[in-house]
Amino acid sequence: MPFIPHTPADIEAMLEAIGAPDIDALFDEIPAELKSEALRAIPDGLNEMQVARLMRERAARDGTPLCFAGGGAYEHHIPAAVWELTTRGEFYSAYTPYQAEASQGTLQVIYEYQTMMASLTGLDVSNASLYDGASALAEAVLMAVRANRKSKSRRILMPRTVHPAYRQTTDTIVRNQGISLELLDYHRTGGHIDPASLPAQPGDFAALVIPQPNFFGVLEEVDALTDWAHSHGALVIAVVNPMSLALLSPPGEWGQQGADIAVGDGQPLGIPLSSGGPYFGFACCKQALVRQLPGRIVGRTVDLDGRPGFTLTLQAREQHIRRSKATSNICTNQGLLVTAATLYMSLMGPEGLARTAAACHRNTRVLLERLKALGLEPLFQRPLFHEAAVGLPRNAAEVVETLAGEGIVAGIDLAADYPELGPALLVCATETKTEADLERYTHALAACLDAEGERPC
Amino acid sequence: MPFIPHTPADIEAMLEAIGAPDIDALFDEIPAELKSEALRAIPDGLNEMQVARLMRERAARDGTPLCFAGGGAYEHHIPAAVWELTTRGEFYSAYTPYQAEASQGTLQVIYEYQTMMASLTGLDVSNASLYDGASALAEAVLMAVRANRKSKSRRILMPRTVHPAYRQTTDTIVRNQGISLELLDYHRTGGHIDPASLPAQPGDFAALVIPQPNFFGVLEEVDALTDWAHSHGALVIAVVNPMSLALLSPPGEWGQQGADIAVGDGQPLGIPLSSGGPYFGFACCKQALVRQLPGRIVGRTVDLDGRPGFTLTLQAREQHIRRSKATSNICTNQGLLVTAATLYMSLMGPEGLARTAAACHRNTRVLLERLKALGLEPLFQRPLFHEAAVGLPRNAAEVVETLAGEGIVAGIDLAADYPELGPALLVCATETKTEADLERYTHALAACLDAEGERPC
Amino acid sequence: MLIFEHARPGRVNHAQQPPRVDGIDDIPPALRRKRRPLLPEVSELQTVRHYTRLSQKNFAIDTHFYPLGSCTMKYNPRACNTLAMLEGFLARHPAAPDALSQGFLACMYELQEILKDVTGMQAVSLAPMAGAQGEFAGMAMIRAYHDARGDHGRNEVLVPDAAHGTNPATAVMCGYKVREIPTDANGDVDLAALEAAVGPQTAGLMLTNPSTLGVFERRIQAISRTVHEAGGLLYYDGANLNAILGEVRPGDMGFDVIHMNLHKTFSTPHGGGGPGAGPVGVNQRLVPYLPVPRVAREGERYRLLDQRDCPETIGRLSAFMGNAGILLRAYVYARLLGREGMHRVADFATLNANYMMVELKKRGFDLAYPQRRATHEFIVSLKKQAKELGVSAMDFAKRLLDLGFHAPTTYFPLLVPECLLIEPTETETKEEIDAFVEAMAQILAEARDEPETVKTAPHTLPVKRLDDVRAARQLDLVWRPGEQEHD
Amino acid sequence: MLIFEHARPGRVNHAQQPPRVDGIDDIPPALRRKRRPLLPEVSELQTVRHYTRLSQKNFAIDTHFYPLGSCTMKYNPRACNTLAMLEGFLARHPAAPDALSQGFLACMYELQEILKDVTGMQAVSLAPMAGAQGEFAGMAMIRAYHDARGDHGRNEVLVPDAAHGTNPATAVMCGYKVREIPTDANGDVDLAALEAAVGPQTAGLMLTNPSTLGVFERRIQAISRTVHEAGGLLYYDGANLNAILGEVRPGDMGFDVIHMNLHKTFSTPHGGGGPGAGPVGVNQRLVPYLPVPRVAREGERYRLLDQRDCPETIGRLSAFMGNAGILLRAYVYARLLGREGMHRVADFATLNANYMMVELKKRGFDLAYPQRRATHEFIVSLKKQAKELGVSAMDFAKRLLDLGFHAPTTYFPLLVPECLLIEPTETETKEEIDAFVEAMAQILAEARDEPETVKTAPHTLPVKRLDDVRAARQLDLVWRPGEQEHD
Ligand SMILES: Cc1ncc(COP(=O)(O)O)c(C=O)c1O
Ligand SMILES: Cc1ncc(COP(=O)(O)O)c(C=O)c1O
Repeated sequence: MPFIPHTPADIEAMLEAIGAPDIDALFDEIPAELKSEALRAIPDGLNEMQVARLMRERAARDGTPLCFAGGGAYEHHIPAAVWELTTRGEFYSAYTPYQAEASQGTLQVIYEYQTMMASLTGLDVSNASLYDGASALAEAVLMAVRANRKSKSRRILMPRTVHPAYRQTTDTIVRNQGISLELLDYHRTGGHIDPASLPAQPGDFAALVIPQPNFFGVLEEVDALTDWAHSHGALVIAVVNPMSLALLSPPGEWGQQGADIAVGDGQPLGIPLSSGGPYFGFACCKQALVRQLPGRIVGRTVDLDGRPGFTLTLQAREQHIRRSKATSNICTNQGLLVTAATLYMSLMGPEGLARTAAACHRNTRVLLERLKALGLEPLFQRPLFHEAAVGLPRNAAEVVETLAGEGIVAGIDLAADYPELGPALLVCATETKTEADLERYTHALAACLDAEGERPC
Repeated sequence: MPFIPHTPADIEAMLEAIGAPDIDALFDEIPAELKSEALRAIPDGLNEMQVARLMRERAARDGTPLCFAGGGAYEHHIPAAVWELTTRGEFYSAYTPYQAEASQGTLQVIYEYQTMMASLTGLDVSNASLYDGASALAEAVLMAVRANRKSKSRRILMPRTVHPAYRQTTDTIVRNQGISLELLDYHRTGGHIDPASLPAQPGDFAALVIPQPNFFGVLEEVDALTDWAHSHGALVIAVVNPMSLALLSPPGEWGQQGADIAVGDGQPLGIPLSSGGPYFGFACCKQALVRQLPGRIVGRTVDLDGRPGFTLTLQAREQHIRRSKATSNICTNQGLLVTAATLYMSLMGPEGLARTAAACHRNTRVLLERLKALGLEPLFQRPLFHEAAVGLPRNAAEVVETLAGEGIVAGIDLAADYPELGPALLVCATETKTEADLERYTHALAACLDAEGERPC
Repeated sequence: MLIFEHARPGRVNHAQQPPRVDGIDDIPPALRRKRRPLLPEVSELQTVRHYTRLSQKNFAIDTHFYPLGSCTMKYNPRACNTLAMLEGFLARHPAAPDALSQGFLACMYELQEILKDVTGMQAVSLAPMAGAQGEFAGMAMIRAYHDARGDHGRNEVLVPDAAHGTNPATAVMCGYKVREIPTDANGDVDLAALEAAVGPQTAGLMLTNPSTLGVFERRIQAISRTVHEAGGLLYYDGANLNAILGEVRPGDMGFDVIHMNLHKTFSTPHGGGGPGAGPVGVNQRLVPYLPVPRVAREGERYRLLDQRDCPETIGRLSAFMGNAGILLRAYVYARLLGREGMHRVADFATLNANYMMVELKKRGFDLAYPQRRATHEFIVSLKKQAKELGVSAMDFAKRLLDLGFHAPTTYFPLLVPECLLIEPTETETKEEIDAFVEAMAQILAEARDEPETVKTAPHTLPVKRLDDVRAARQLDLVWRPGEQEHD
Repeated sequence: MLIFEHARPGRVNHAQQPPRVDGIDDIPPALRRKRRPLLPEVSELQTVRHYTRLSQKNFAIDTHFYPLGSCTMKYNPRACNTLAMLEGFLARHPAAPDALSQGFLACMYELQEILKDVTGMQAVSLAPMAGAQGEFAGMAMIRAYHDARGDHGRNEVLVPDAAHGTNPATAVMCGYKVREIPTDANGDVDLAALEAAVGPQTAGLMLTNPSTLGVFERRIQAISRTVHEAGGLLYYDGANLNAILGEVRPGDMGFDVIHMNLHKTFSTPHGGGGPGAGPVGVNQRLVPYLPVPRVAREGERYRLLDQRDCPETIGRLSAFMGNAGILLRAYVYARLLGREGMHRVADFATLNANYMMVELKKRGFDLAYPQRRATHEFIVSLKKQAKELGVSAMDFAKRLLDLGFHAPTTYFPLLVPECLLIEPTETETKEEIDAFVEAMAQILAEARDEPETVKTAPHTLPVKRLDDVRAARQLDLVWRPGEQEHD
């Protein structure tokens, strides 16, 4: 009975106090015919030593490959202090800070996080997290539809340069409310949404989504796009990589009026790759929209003695108060990751974040130079942040498989989502990559491509 | 300037307050000719990302081999909670609890540790740790020489079944005070000190050291040895493996009067192998000897309001008070490891410790059966705890080297310390070993021995 | 003091700085940031000290008994954390090729199998990232099911009035109207009202059993029949699964779809608000609609299934595969418990709750459903105390903090006035429960003898009672430089 | 409450139990244990909760400014811990063959080289496990040196009266008599007294420079000459190396042997009392005597040297190779700092100390050596306050705890009455120092206006001032079952 502290004497005393002959009797309100038999598919319990052995073997099986994949999940250096502190029991095993007086630690962390994120995005307010970047985009779309007072439209303009999985997730979540995502195609050599290509008469729509950088790593013309949307009575939803914001113009300053909502995935801020989660979605917006923002929000207030303290606020937006009229059904969010990100941002500071972003940018440019030397050209010509789509002379899936055999994650195969591009890989070199890593990658890639014809790469 | 928080403005303001033109001026009392030039052998600083990469590569180079070596350092399962809690900043980065009121956490941990160790050894009191088992033995010898009021001898009887490195360490530490270690040879087929072989007229000696289990893993006749020593006016110093005490008679109960002092290495109690350290030495003794005990001791007392609290006590034994008359020069001890061990014992409880010890015992017996099937016989016939010396048909060093190539630590070569035994390995299989592990080991060993003659193992 | 107030311009934490590189010249100036973001300029020591000290201001399972009803605050085994954070798991990119993913995928596949067994369902998807997202996935599948059958008129979801707020909120997110079903005096669903409510417009019923009233819905078979006969499906909110793990299986009760809160029943950490994991299980008819990705086993290999493999799926719920690291923790927990361990969870959670319930009753507390067994939780109503002594459930809750206990859930479920929803969980000792009962009795005495002590509690925490009204009226959601320093 | 008081007979933490095996029947009953040891029978949650809460009762660098003179309580970088605890390092058995040890040995070899460079010595052994053991190794080497030369009459070691207690204690452990050398009014060694004391009986002088008085011994060259001319050797107690790291090298000052406290200067953790690491460096003539093991590099391979390689070694100091995991932490720290970082340690430690010293002086505190520069630490004497206000250095120390600062070292060195030895270290900010100075000034005011507040401090900690006398008189060193429970 792991984790159950009862001694035989305890059980006896407790049953006697209850007046029940045995524990089974406590379930006597359950119809007998429903009682389950022994579970079958569940193996016998193991002790911690045995489970540790098993998990170590499994973790070792997957190894620690040299990773050149990005696509929404980026390998960054994470200072040791981030997770040594984040996993402290007081953060790790606390619940949602509903009892504010007993949760000032978590609450202050969130308030500080809100401040950092608002500043990073150039917007007025931030919530305390959503699940991930993709679902945050879905929430932003719902929010925009609710908030746009000029338009009653349920149409959203969605560039194809937005992460495909973000688009799919958004569609899953919003379509049941009759909201439609209308795709905008990208410029074939720019890899961006060409403002010149936007329709002069787009019709009524609630919001335009603008990714920066976009899925291809390419930088969008955010100012022009923002102004265009606003001029048509639509709101602007920015989908941004928070790391890039150390270098790039923040959504709140896009165009004449700034984006209205900014969302994205906080993973680059101190969260390990970890097979895709837990990460966290962030959501910031202009002050005017705060009552439409989904998720928890922490506010600063005072206690009975007038001393400052922190508490959850604007709870009337939330499901536990507003039920069917809430801004979202979200309840549990990604609190612990917010703690990690707050620690990360605090350890890096503005200078560290800017340098990291610049190092990613540079490493990717150096990588692209090296790939060019192999005859592999980036598909798009416009400036990029730290990722690029590169054309291949052969099936990308095979290349990925071959390099996996050498302990390299070669990048992301674009075939399924962008077949029109031909064989292509999305590659990324963050600040963690050394010259030797780039060398190892290009060497392995060259060998694989040379072997063409002889064996399936 | 890693870890230095000063801004240029800070430096300026501070120098101004001091009235110094620059930082160099603060060193103006140092004769100019002594000022050092730039350090040469020290490489440029790296950031944490770079050092982390380097260390991960180095750690990976040494791998995580399958380990059958013991000899004073044993691989045991360590519950995850032990080190997740031990490395909490409040334990990890605290100093010695000189300010008791601000150190009740550490002090209470030590008091609990003292209680556990005293009970485990069957003695009255425990100190708060010494460096390791070997140096603890040296301290016990010094203590016995000081404490033995019947004998003024500086002779110590030291069985050859005591760990060779313990004997060497003790010799290093005690010989400058004119204390001599007189070796007692072991029974060639028993692997123990045969009580019948002890001299009837041993002459005056301050103490007899009794290892249990001894270096060969063999169990000594502790009762007879203890009584023999006491009957000759000598004290008895037990050197014990604390894990074995879950099964074996505690030193305080040996013979008619019990051992006087018990020391050993606490490593089996939740401390990782970690190349040999940090571990911790423990030292327990009878109440009558407490003022001769070296190292820190925590006592329970009360505060101004009469509430219980903990504090360092009997400090008059220690160097910072008694200086040249102290019981030892020890100051910094192995506090953090004591925290880990206390957590370990608390998580295992008496049942867990007993089961672990029994599992070690059994695994080693199973291993010996398997080795017998290969024709490899244990060198000694007497009962053992979880370790055994096994004869080999060929040079043990070569066997060790070959198995290293397969990621196996084959055991400890006994050639240097016990040449009279011929080629022999000291092997150990703790509770961490599965049937498959034993199989892998015997298989590799068989292959290596079969290959005899063809290549150097 | 805020981390920003520790900052000084120009202070740099050098150990974390990558070397400065040039070469952002290819980014057009118009796209570049002009002013630095307001991140703190502090040293590493300042960061470590600030957040270590902040952490100490929290209650947590690792420091306090935390009998928060509906939340299942049980011990989060440390091994689950250590083992989920092994380098091989942390380093795995979500798009890593299968050859570099077999260790991770094996864990996920086996977790799916374990969850199928404990719920009695046919298939499981691990995709949802918390209970509410699991609810969404479940209701979206119900909708997909009706749609696929051309049964388009079903636009209403039934929800008992005792339900958690996420239930109605979810139904609305799925485009449904919500109709509340009342609870009868014994805490069961009002069956007559349910019968009256169902009809061709009914898409389904969302139910948690045991309900949030801390009692087992005895007529679940009748409810199931009623809804199914009307053509609706039955959704199981698995937040209370801890009460029945290994005892009864939702699949056997007639539910078509269920979500689980792994951060409750499978003891993954709450982390001060999250992350969680909300896998969904379904019976045969809903399998095609399960959210992707799912993990399939093909011979000796595991691989992820996506939209191409499951064309009828409701789709993705996240960019990758949900809260993978949390799923790993739940997997470790499940392996530690094993078959027998699972059976015992509900046994001892129920024993603790029933024991505490009778002990509180002995001390003069009123139970919301005194005739009923407690499940893993139960409700005390302080209506009488509020009326007679002017001391509210909130006052009790705050005073408990002073006495070293986290408060139970207050004012939920909404239908019981001045309620405390109390869930001790199976990992707490009898001594801890006894101490809590003593504390409750002490507060009751204080409420009589010195009510101000209770009404102005807490007194021993880092702050006194906070002004929530001011927080909402004078919104202060981000710090701005130049604001006055405070403690 | 003690962990034992949480225990109940028969409570078992199942996740940590190996399966029960039989088969200890081959162990004769007489050798077996009869009664179980008094280990607590508690659950994992109880353990975690108990020790988490206990930890919160500590001050630590991670929570408080800790200006403990002579102890160098600076920030312990978290990376040093994380990286020393990598699986490959933790799993390495001390007897692992060379082929499975090259990663670890490379770190150790490079650490030896780094320490040689910062000390200006010819060779280094990493074996000693703390400062005091380093001192022992050093004095044993001095003895071995004289012995090897047949110079057997040297039975006396000179130690300044300001020295740390370990110095005389060590000399005695090495079989020497100790002769104290007085300090002059400026805090320097009394040179005339030294000259009078040296002779053919002098084995050596143990010195720390800067001394524990917080000043640099200016006439170190004269001292060195005096001792060496008398045939003695010079021992450097490296506990204060932080003051001069990269500024002056002990080897250049004329020292023959030195120990370093890596848990001070190289920022490995103090862990509530240890572990430390006390490597020794020597100049050419002492190299043969260095303790084993040492790490040698042979071509591309590293290996450990033992007695067989170093026949004149003083021997082993531990069963294996000292506190290896601490040495790894120091290595990580050294690589993070690098050459420039080393130079800056002393600069900023000295800046902080001098700044704090002048600020305290401005607030009316008396410095022990007002004419001198502070090194990385300095001494305030509260003799005047003790006399005039009846408030002792201990009272100041305890009151500082209330104000959120760990106390400085009190009553050491012994020759300065009512002293506080204050060492801010380089990792603290100006703001923190300013706040400490404010607190000192506040206490000074309190000592005048409300001395009882100071004399009965602390008031805000888990316990009030403890009765040390009772602790020593009514020894209570282990808990026994049946004792009364307490808080
Ligand atoms: C009964 C019930 N249903 C649903 C939920 C929502 O789950 P989550 O918070 O994981 O989204 C909760 C969580 O508090 C709950 O208690
Ligand atoms: C000046 C001085 N010398 C020696 C020592 C002893 O070092 P350790 O505690 O590491 O044995 C200390 C430690 O406090 C010290 O301050």
